[in-house]
Amino acid sequence: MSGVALPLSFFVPLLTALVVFVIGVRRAYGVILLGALTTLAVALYVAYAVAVGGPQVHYLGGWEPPLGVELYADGLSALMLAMTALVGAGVTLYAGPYLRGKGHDGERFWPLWLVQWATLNGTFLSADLFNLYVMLELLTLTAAPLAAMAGDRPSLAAAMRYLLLALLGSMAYLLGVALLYGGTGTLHLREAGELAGAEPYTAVAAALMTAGLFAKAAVFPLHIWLMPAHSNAPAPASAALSALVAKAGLYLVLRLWLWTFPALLSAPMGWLIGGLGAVAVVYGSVQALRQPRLKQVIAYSTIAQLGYLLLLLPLVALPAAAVSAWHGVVLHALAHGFAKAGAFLAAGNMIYCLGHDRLEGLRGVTPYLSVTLLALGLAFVSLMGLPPSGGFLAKWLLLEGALAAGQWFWGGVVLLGGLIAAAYSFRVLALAHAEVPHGYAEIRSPRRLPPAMEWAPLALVLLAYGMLLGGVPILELLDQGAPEGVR
Amino acid sequence: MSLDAVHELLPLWALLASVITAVVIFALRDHRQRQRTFWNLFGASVKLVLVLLMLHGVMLGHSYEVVYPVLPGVTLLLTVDALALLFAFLSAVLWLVTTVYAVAYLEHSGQRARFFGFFSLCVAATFGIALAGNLFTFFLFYELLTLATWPLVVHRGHPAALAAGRTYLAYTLGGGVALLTGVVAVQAALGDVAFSAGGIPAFSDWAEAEPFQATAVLALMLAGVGVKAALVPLHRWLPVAMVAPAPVSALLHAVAVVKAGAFGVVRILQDVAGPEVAQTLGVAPVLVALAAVTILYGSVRALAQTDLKRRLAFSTVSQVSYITLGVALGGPLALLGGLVHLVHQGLMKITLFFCAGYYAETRGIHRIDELDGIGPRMPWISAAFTVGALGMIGLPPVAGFISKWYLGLGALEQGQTWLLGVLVLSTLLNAAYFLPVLRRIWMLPEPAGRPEVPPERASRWLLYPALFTAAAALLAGLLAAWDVSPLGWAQRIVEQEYPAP
Amino acid sequence: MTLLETLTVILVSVGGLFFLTGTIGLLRFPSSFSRLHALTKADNVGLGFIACGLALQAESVWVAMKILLVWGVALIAATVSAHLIARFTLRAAGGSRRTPP
Amino acid sequence: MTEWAFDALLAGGLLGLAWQIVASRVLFRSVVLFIVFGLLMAVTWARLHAPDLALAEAAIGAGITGALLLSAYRAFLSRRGTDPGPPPVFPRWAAVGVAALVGALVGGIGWVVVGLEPPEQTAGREALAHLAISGVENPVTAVLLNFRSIDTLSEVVVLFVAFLAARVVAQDLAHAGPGDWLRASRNEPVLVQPLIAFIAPMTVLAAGYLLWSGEHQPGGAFQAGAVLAALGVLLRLTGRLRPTSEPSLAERLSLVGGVVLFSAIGLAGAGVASAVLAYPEGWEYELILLVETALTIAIALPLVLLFSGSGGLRREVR
Amino acid sequence: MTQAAFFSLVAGALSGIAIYGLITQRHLLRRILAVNVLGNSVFLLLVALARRDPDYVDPVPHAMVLTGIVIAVSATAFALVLARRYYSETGLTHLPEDEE
Repeated sequence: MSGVALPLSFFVPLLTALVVFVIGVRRAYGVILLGALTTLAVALYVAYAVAVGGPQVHYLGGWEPPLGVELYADGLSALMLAMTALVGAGVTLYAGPYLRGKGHDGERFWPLWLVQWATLNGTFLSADLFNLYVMLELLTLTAAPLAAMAGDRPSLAAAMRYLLLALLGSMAYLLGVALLYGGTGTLHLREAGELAGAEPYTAVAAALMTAGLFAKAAVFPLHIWLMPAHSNAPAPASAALSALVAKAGLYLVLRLWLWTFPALLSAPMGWLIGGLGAVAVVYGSVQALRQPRLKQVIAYSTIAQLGYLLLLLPLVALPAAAVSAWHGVVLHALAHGFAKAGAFLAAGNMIYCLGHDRLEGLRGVTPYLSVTLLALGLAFVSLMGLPPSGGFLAKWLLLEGALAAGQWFWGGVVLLGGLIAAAYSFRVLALAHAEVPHGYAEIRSPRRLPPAMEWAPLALVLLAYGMLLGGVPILELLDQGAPEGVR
Repeated sequence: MSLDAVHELLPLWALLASVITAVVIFALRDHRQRQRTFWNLFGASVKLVLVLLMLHGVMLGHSYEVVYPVLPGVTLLLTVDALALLFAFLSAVLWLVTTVYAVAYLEHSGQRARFFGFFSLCVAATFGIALAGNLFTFFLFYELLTLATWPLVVHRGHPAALAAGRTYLAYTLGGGVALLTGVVAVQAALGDVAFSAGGIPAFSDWAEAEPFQATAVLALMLAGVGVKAALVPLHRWLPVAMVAPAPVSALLHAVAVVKAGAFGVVRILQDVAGPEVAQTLGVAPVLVALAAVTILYGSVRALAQTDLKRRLAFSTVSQVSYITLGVALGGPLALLGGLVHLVHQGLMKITLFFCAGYYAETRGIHRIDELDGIGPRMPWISAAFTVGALGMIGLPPVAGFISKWYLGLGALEQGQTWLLGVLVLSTLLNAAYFLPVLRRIWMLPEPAGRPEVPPERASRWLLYPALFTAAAALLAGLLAAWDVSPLGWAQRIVEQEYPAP
Repeated sequence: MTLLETLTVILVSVGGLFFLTGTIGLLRFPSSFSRLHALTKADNVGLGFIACGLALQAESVWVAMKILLVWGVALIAATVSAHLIARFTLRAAGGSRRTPP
Repeated sequence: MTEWAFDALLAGGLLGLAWQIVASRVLFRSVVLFIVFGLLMAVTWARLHAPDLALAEAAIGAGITGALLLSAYRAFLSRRGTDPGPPPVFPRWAAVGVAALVGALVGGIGWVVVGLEPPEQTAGREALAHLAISGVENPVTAVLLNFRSIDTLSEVVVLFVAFLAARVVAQDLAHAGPGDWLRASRNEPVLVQPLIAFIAPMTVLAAGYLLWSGEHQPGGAFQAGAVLAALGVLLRLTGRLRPTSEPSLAERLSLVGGVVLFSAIGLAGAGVASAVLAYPEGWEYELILLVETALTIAIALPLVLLFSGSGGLRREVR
Repeated sequence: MTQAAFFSLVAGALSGIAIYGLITQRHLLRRILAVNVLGNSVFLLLVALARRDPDYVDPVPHAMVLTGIVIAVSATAFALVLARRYYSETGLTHLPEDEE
């Protein structure tokens, strides 16, 4: 029956969202928590099933591809699913008190977030190109309102820009799907790749789909919307958007290139995409250095951190680097998910307590935000890739892959990105250590944090550190169903 | 878990002793001072006991090894050999002492939970560096050390401290990148290789096959650890970091950071590359030259300082390079000199910093010209300072003499006679910047109008650690011939590195 | 060509002619009212002719009825929309005080 | 030959309209021409043997989208003159270049793919081969409600989410929606009431017919839902329905009912049939009809609410 | 040239026009229109593909397009609401060029 867990991970949060919508948040808080916990349990069960029994398959409606839609969980899906579930559980626990503290019960937030969770799970599990298109649209339509929730000028503009770019991106993606279907007669992720080979039209399809997904994932030239969108959303929404939604787009990019278009993976293509990633790494980090607000720093750091994921493509074609780079990139996605969600939630605590997130406000807050600051500090350590965090393991593997294949350039990008990340991280952390300036008067006494809000960020961040102990099982899980080249 | 298994995992327990202490202290609220002090001392004592147990075990010929696979082909490896224990024991002892001192020193400042938490973490990292059995583990703890010490450096939070923190990070993280590159390159070329006395065999094969790459990798790794070892021109962070509270300076200079760097040089030259390979690749001679330059440069700069702590800082720059010099020279005698200096310099320099902190805390004395006539008024602490200073100069019977003696012998053994000149010159310079201080303390009359401050009760706990370490420095020199003296232990290490033919 | 087909061609052509006239009227007439006049009258008649012509070609009486129903519904919609447009134009021209026709 | 002429005329119309939509000086013209464009697209679908799409396009693409666009256009008019609108920052020749490139790429590659030897085995052939056991006779319905029903389920969720999303950014009720419902009801043209009295039952009938006939001929839940939504738009415009800020329980239930029922039947499929979203053998037709009925409402209601720009609707008591 | 091939070329031309509009026009309403035109061009290509085999009409692209049309109207509806809100908050009908 393990196959049923795959559709359940889509349906459980979806139905929870619908129930919450019908009976209202005030009466449904228990339902929300129950739904989140059930989803977490289902996701962990899927991971367990994959780890024990290899890739899991469920044919929806009982129709096998190419006729029907297949849900497919291999190691990669299982890991993303589990990461999403853990981050999602943290966000869910956090959002309740956060929204209450902001003076409303989140009537608008909860259904959107729960549907988004369902969609993320669907995205990670679906093996059907067109079903993925629908999922992508659902992601866009849940992400844009979350980004616009603040309702002020920058966030509305950002949401609008995001929406337009994302719609454009979906069209490009759909066009690619159309071409692939025209050429192969199937919409199945792997079958299409096997049937298509390296034809000119496949190359165009790959380019279109990649570009479309880049617009959704804020990869470098299409990144403008991300910072204002992610930095103005409510903290739990920012966490979900940065840690999960943007990553879902890149997950699909990697999934497509490794499963559908491996035949097209040539050196120039790798350099082009990897180059974009490298630019994103440097650009995002440098911008993060210049921001006056904490959430802006964290949002720019997302642009940079997502860039690392693209470094896989130039490396994976080289046999000496492939396995390490693949492992490193996936670990990076996981570690970044935990750390980034934790960082945004920590920033939310700062807003909750101080009413703003200007970096200067970090002076002298240590006594009452110590747990939060610890979480923030640990999150930054993982983001810059220093031990003993999961981010470090990822960076180590990426670097090992790059150096083993003699690709010093990509290794240099990884190191440089880490250094600039350290610069912006310590800029923030230094302010937390700085003394209170003379004549500084507390404008309002800081509020006391509810326990769920105090500990949720730390718990999420610590997961990134737990990866140091779980590296081997995680990578063994990842190897379940991985393509030949990266096993 | 059987008792044997528990025993086998001793290195892990000892490491956890500091980590758990750190976590507990983080969790305590700031005003829980008694509890915090208890946990601090408890953690430090437990750890010392565990290290002593391991010491006993190693003397009986037992070897400890804790392996945990972190990634496929990458393991976290803690091994306890004689060299590891040398450093581990030093850090365990000095941690206990410094904790006592720091508790007294920071009696009234804010943010003590944070401070002592990172303090413990810092020791955990140092301990990890000592016990690291391969490059991955070494790097992991090496960077953790950077992270754990930064909050201590910026602890006071004023602009100077923050600026110092920036400089510190710029150097150490830059060094970390170099080290990481080197370490990963070794991993990529050779896989997961453990340290082995006299050099990793695979590394020497690699060095033969790819001399250029091996040289570059070795140079990168040494540059990485060279930052923390304060080798010229990578030393600038060390004097700047003097803004930190005195116990931190003591820790940075004597136990943790610079020692980690120096220890890294030892590990990389002796147990990764091996002295011969380092010599053939041309890395060791360059390092010798750099160390010689650093020794003289540090001393010259120390001469010009009027601030006591800054003078001590430049003295550290100079003194730590003795260790590098000894290791880079190669040959058993020079290595012996370097290794034993690792301990001796720690004991002496921590004494000096304890004293400087004591002066600053009780009398507000920061500059050297304010020390006039303080000796007769505060005889005990000044005596401790004197022991430390004389040891630094290298006067027998204080421990510093032993180090310099073996270094000199080593230089002769390797036929590098010119280094004797460096050592003599350095000793003269040491004398030139320490003797005037001693003269001021003991000989010059006390200026009129110095306020009469009775030493407070707390300050007694500032005094005892200094006396203890001064006594230890003296004893290390006097009892050098004893089997478990630093020298005796270093000899044991050298026998492993250069097995008798 | 059978008789029915001929009839269809004639009817549809006439319908097309009406549409053409209506469209020319729409483009050429000066005011909203006169344009409306051209459109509603000409197009409704044109649609009627075309519907009749197509109904002759239908497979069954049911289909023919449906086609005629389309014409009927279109007539109603045209009536109401023309009425609304005219009313709006009247008001926009300042004639709001006058009683609606 | 006539066929070619017709296609050419159609293509010319599409291209000309598209050009006017994106480049015309007057925004209103663009909006109106977009509706015409939708109608021409519907004709094109019919020409390409896609009658289901023709129906859907006419009802949704041209009808509902047109209504939405017009009402948005009206909102943009309300504060005219505050924003002169900057000139395009991109040089025009570059835009032309990029556009030509994209056009050539899409057209060229499309042409190449269309010209490829069609694959032997396609999902479409499979669908036709399995049509007999799908429970319905219209292959498009079979694909939508049986073979790839997850897509349909998800797209109804998309509609629901669009409604939720609009609620997040929607303004106060005072600004919301097209027209002022009070004025319309007070001083109404005489012909409106009879029209509605006639149209409303007709529309419901038509929607029901479309829904039922979707099983064997063009039509189905989407088309039916869109027609119902059109009725809702009409009632809203004429003030028969007034906006409320939050949906009532009945509205909430109808909004989610389709998805819930579909999911429930789908999940039950794991027990009583082979897989999730599988129908038990012999029950395909009945269940599909049931699901489609629920979906029709779940499609119509969010569309009306999106047009209305409100959380809910209430009957206006006059 | 078959009918399918002809309409795939038309789809190309439509997408070019839409892209041109997206680049040159900055009014939000027009951009939304252009995206819709682009969507229609993609749908047209899909339906043309479904039509190319002489012996059958492929229902799968039709189902895809039907889904696509509903998604397009949903997205358009939300985009319009968002654009209106943006306009009423800022008085602007276009997006600011840079957020830096």
